[in-house]
Formats: sequence, structure tokens, C-alpha cells
Amino acid sequence: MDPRLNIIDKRLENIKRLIAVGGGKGGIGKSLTASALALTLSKLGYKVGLLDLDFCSPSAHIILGVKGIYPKEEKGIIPPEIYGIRFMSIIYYAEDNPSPLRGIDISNAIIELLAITQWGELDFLIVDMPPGIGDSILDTIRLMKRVEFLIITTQSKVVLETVKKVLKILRELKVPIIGVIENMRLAKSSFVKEELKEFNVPFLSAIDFDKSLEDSLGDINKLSKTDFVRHIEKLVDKIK
Amino acid sequence: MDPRLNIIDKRLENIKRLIAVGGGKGGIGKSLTASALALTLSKLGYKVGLLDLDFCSPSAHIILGVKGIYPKEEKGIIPPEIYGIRFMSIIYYAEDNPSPLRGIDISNAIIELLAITQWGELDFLIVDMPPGIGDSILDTIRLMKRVEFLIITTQSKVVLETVKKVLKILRELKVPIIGVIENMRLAKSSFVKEELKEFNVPFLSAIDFDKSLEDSLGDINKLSKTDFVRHIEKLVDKIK
Amino acid sequence: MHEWALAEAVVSTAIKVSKKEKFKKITKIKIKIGELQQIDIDTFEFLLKEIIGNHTLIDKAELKIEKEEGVLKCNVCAHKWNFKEVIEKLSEEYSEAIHFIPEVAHIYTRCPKCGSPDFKIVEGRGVLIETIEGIR
Amino acid sequence: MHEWALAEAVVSTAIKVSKKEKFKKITKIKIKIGELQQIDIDTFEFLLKEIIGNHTLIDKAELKIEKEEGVLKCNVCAHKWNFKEVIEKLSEEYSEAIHFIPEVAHIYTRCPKCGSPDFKIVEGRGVLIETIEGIR
Ligand SMILES: Nc1ncnc2c1ncn2[C@@H]1O[C@H](COP(=O)(O)OP(=O)(O)O)[C@@H](O)[C@H]1O
Ligand SMILES: Nc1ncnc2c1ncn2[C@@H]1O[C@H](COP(=O)(O)OP(=O)(O)O)[C@@H](O)[C@H]1O
Ligand SMILES: [Mg+2]
Ligand SMILES: [Mg+2]
Ligand SMILES: [Mg+2]
Ligand SMILES: [Mg+2]
Ligand code: NI
Ligand code: NI
Ligand SMILES: [Zn+2]
Ligand SMILES: [Zn+2]
Repeated sequence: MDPRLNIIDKRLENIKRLIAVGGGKGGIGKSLTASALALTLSKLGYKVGLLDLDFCSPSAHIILGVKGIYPKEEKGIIPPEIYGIRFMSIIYYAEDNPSPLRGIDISNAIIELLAITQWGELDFLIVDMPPGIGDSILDTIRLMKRVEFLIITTQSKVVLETVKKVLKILRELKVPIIGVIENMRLAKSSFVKEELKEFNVPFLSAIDFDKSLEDSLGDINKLSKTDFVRHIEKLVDKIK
Repeated sequence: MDPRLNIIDKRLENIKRLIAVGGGKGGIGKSLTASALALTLSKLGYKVGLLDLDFCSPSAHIILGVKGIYPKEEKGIIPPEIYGIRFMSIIYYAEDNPSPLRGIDISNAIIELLAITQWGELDFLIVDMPPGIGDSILDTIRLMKRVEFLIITTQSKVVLETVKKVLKILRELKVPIIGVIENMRLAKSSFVKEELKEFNVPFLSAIDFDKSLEDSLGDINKLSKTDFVRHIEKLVDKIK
Repeated sequence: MHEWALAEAVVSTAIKVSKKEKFKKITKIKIKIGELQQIDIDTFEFLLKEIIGNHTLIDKAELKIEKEEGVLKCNVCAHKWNFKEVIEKLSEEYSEAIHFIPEVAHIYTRCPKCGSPDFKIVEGRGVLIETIEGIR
Repeated sequence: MHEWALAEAVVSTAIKVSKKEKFKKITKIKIKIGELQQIDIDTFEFLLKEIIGNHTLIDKAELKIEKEEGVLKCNVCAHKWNFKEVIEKLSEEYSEAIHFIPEVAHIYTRCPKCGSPDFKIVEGRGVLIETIEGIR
């Protein structure tokens, strides 16, 4: 018997809402959205946690410029706070080394993190999802029973094809979908809206492609002033 | 004993070169590169196979506009040919349904495909890799023993951080690296070259961000005329 | 007959093992065929016999082929079920897809109790070699 | 003492099982602690005792805690080895990382024979409950 599976509910019980930022594809802005959302909610005075579940390409720490912090050991591990966000990531243990983890290892590491992390009271736990419909998303759905999904997409055909698959499986499994954000928009078009019409999910925002965004990664002041973050600030009312 | 593991070498023995297109991150142009490369080599008269190993977000068929073809059964399965490319993908069996496969299942499906696919004689087998340093890349390295990697990156900090990890692990495992392609370039800059200097791998090409590329996906005639494909055509001499 | 490719894999494995074990002659091969792959045992035996006919090392080997039940277990609700229960409801197209790549069972079938696609294939996936016997 | 969180998980599990089994009293818990997690058995027992002290259902339970050797098997060359062989060469920092998340063994250790990070943790990963006994 794996005892860890029986303590996860308790570790999450004082978290009001669990929001996973997903979309199935990589490179669509999931990490940027998760980081910006955590930051925005924290600024608004909410108690926020951010959990980076992308063990191969952890990105939230790069986007937020997190450095030199480490969890405390106290009846488990206590995520260190940065900009008011309790931040948990594999980087504390993997640093910037390659993580050649098969699915079974990813699953085990997720279970371990969920079993030993003492989040305390939170209004929101934002979960930055890796690409794929594999171990990470299946464990997120299985272990974080109240999780809701915020879905990111772009206008790209290849991206939309995957986003539809994710929406399909979430709908089938009755996992709540908060809505869809269209990111990296190159031109105004109703293509995304139309393609996703059948899913009947709220369309939260369309964020333009912003050439200067990259330059603000890692610098919280610059980041806060970007159009991207401004969009997230505007749509946060529809989420909270 | 799993008999499949003992026949894979034989299935691949008449393939001169195995080239996996990777980079660890999603959304950087791996599938586009793999598809364009297969297309270019085929046009040059080479015998080419294309294997899409991204079971969650298979994309090569969308990029190439593949529809209505299916493998033949004959002492295994024989990949159907399209534009002279022998094309193998999970889509023949998964169609456009969500594929909720854990790592163990992905690994098993890869082993099955490699054990039953009869590629015949090929000059090149191009493998379109999914993101991650998980089951797919570990099995590719383990089972396709002569595989070489072509690495795609962008200028993004979050992408480069992952690309470095992939290069690190490939170097450690002595897997040949053909070179790096910088894709979706927004501005001329030596940032990528400098960041990857320590790895001492050939820098093959820098491909600009092309707003009109998306519109050509699925249409082989339009695709062939894009800057993207022209770049691949130019760099193919450094690969073949 | 894509099964031929798997039969060839069995023979390849037997030859490889016999080299390692220094067998002069392979006398017996025991094989299990998992239900998910839906391979007809007689067909598989026929194909195997055809292939071993070309190898004196193995041409007289006794073939023992058994079916292994497909057992699935849900990662969400821990329910266990047999592949037989779900295969009957599947269209021919989907069951053929599972015949080629048993993992697509996660696409076309669900846990009968909770509806999840998140289950383990505990046993009965595909072709496995149980034992290879020979004389030195 | 992050071990406390795992000890609490053991107690939670015991209580859950005893509800299902309708135990009035839990009499014995058998636990295995995998070597990769490098948890001191005495410390773990101490923490467990502290936690069960708060539950009359379980406060008298006998605790049997055993170490389980860490066995790893390479997916590339099939070599099997013991975690002991590699832990000695690790820096304190890396072995502490494995203490928290045993899977990072794939980051900081390699197959001693072929150098691959692609190996299975066959046994001895972390804390497992073997049996829970009680009276109805
Ligand atoms: N609206 C946007 N405009 C321009 N670049 C963007 C935008 N959103 C994201 N990006 C860039 O795309 C890359 C991938 O973003 P990221 O959040 O890491 O995606 P994911 O987590 O989905 O892989 C990053 O380099 C990021 O800077
Ligand atoms: N040079 C480029 N300019 C503009 N868009 C590009 C370029 N390269 C790739 N893309 C777009 O990026 C998206 C991801 O490309 P894809 O090849 O599917 O990446 P990956 O396989 O790495 O996930 C697609 O929508 C594609 O059209
Ligand atoms: Mg990300
Ligand atoms: Mg670094
Ligand atoms: Mg791709
Ligand atoms: Mg479709
Ligand atoms: Ni068949
Ligand atoms: Ni500890
Ligand atoms: Zn179930
Ligand atoms: Zn090895």
C-alpha cells in the first residue's frame, strides 16, 4: 500500500481553489499565464501558491526570476514565498540538470510532492502543467480532485487540434473548465472561437503576440508592465 | 521476455540514417522541421520515412495534409506513401481522439510500432519527437541505436534552458548531434549561438519568424514555397 | 497478417537466447498471447511454424501457445476488470486498432465502474515468451 | 523532519483501512522503508509513535519497520545494482535531493555498467505499508 495517496486530500484541504493551466501543447504560454495569474492574484491580496509540474522544462522560476530560495523542512516541506507566492518546483531538487524521468517516475515525484508539501491556507493554488495528456494531467485529475482547468491556445491548427483533445477528455471526465485564453494572436480572427464553439466554454481573452515580452522574462518589474500581464489582470475577475 | 525488443534492430537494419528532430520543448518547430526535412529529402530522390512519435499532439499529418491513407498488413505493417514519404503515425489507430497514455503505455506503443513496421530500404528515417526528456526520447535512444539528433531551438530563455538540458544528456550519452537550428527568430542576435557555445555543435541555420507560415500548413504546394522550407532545403546539404 | 512480424520476433528471441545459453537445439517455446492483442492462436502457431522451418536450430521445437486474459485496473477507483467485458461493445474498427497497438485501449475503452481512461494493463497485453528450452 | 509528513500518511492510511475493515483497534502495522529515501528508521518510529498517540484507534499498535534495499535495473543494458553502490559517491546535496524526491536519482546517478540514466527503481524507493492488522 502506498500511504502517500491517503494524505494528499488533507494536504490540499485548506486550499479554496485549485487551478491547472493547461492546453496539451508546448510553447503556447501556459507557464507565462500560470505565473502571471499567480502574481496578479497575489497582488490583489489573495493567498496564492504556484506549483510547477513541468519537470522536464520547468519555466515558472525563469519567468518570475526566482533564485536562491529553498523550502523549509517542518512536518513536511514548506514552499518558500516569492512576491507573496508560495512557490513549489522540481528545481529545488533537480537544479538546472536534465531530468530524464519516465512517466512512472514523473507520477511518483508528483505524488511525493503532493504528499509532503504543506501549503497551509491558500485561496488559490495555480498549477503550471507540462504538455501532453500523460502522467501529469492524469495524476492532476486523479489526485487534486477539485481541480479546474484554464486552457491556453493559439490560432495554430496544430495547437487547436491538441487543445480540442484536451477539452474533449476534460469534458468527458467532468473536470470543470474555467475557460479558454487565446494567446500569441497574430491577427484578429474568429477562427479559434469557431473551432472551439462545440465545447461551449467561456472565451476569456485574446492576447496579442508581443515581440517585447521575451525581454521581460525574469524581471518582475518589466513583466508587470507587459500587455500580457495586463490582459491577465483584466480577466482575473472572470476567474476569482 | 518481451520478444519485440529482439526484432527492432532487424526492422531498422536497411535504414541508412535515423534522424530524430528534438529539442525538449513544445511549440518550437520540431514537427515543421521534421516534415519539411522529409519532404526535401524525398524531392531530392532519397528514400525517406517519417515517424511521428508525438502520440499526444501528432502534427506531421496536419502539416503535410495527410488524409485517407492507411498502412497495409503484410508481414507487419507497411507505412503508406505520401509525397514519396513512407509515413507512420499513431493517427492511423487513434484518429483525432484524445490519447490519455501514461509513460508506460507510450513506451509500449513505441516498441510495438518499431517491432511491426516494415520500413524496407530507406536512406533516411526522420523521427518527429514530442517534447520532454521522458519515455519517448529514452526509448528512441535505447531502441534506435544509430539515431542522430537534429535540435531545434528559439531565442527564448525558457526554450534555451530546456534545449541545453537535452544537449547535455545527448552529449553525456554520446548520441550524435547533427546540429542546431534556431527557429522563429524575431530579431538578429547572437544570443542563441553564445548560449550554446559550450556544446560545440554545428549551428545549421537561423529561420525567421514567418507570420504567413501558419496559413500554408496542410497544403503541400503552399508549404513548399515558404521561407521555412527554403531554409531547410538550403541546410539539407549539411545533413545528408 | 501483421502477426507475422511478432512471430518473427519470437523466433529472433529464441535464437538469441539459445546462443547465450549455448543450445544446440531448441526443444520447446512457451508463449502467452494477451487478449488485448486479439491474435488467433492457430494463426500465430501457423506463422511460427512457417518461420521456424527455416532454422535448423529451432525447426523441431514444440510450441506451446496459451491465451492470457486481459486484466485491467483503474488508477482512479481501483476497480479491476477483464478485457472481455469491454471488447464486446467495441466497433470492429476500434477493436482492430487495439489489435495493432493495444495501448489505444485507453482511447476506445473506459473503466466500467468510474469511466476513467486512466487504467493499468495488468496482464494480457500482447505476445510474451514464458520459457525457451533447449539441449546443449 | 519532512519525514513527519510521510509518517502522517502512514497513520492516515491505517485509519482508512481500519474503517473499511471495521477494526476496533489496530494492533500492528508493518512498514518497509526503501533505501533511496534514506530515512532513519528510529526517527521514523519516533515520529509515528508521536502521531499515533493522538488516536485511540491505533495508539497501542505494534510498529514493525524494516529497511528495504534499493534495487535498480537498467532499461538499456539490463544490469541490476544496489543503491548502496552509488550513494557513497554522491555529494551530500544530491543525496539530500534524493531523500526528498527519490526520482531525482535519475538525475544524479547512472547505471554503473553502461552509464545510462534510464533505469527502473525495482524496489526500495520509499515508504510502503506491508500489512495492517487489527481486531474487530
Ligand atoms: N503573447 C505572447 N507574445 C509573445 N511571446 C509569447 C507570448 N506568450 C508566450 N510567449 C513566449 O512563448 C514561449 C513559451 O511560453 P511558455 O509560457 O513557456 O509556454 P508553455 O508553458 O505553454 O510551454 C516563451 O518564450 C514566451 O516568452
Ligand atoms: N519559423 C516560424 N515562423 C512562424 N511560425 C512558426 C515557425 N516555425 C513554427 N511555427 C509555428 O509554431 C507552431 C508549432 O510548430 P510545431 O512544428 O508544431 O512545433 P513542435 O513540433 O516543436 O511542437 C506551429 O503553429 C507552426 O506553424
Ligand atoms: Mg510551460
Ligand atoms: Mg543554466
Ligand atoms: Mg511537434
Ligand atoms: Mg478533428
Ligand atoms: Ni493483424
Ligand atoms: Ni527529511
Ligand atoms: Zn475506475
Ligand atoms: Zn546500463
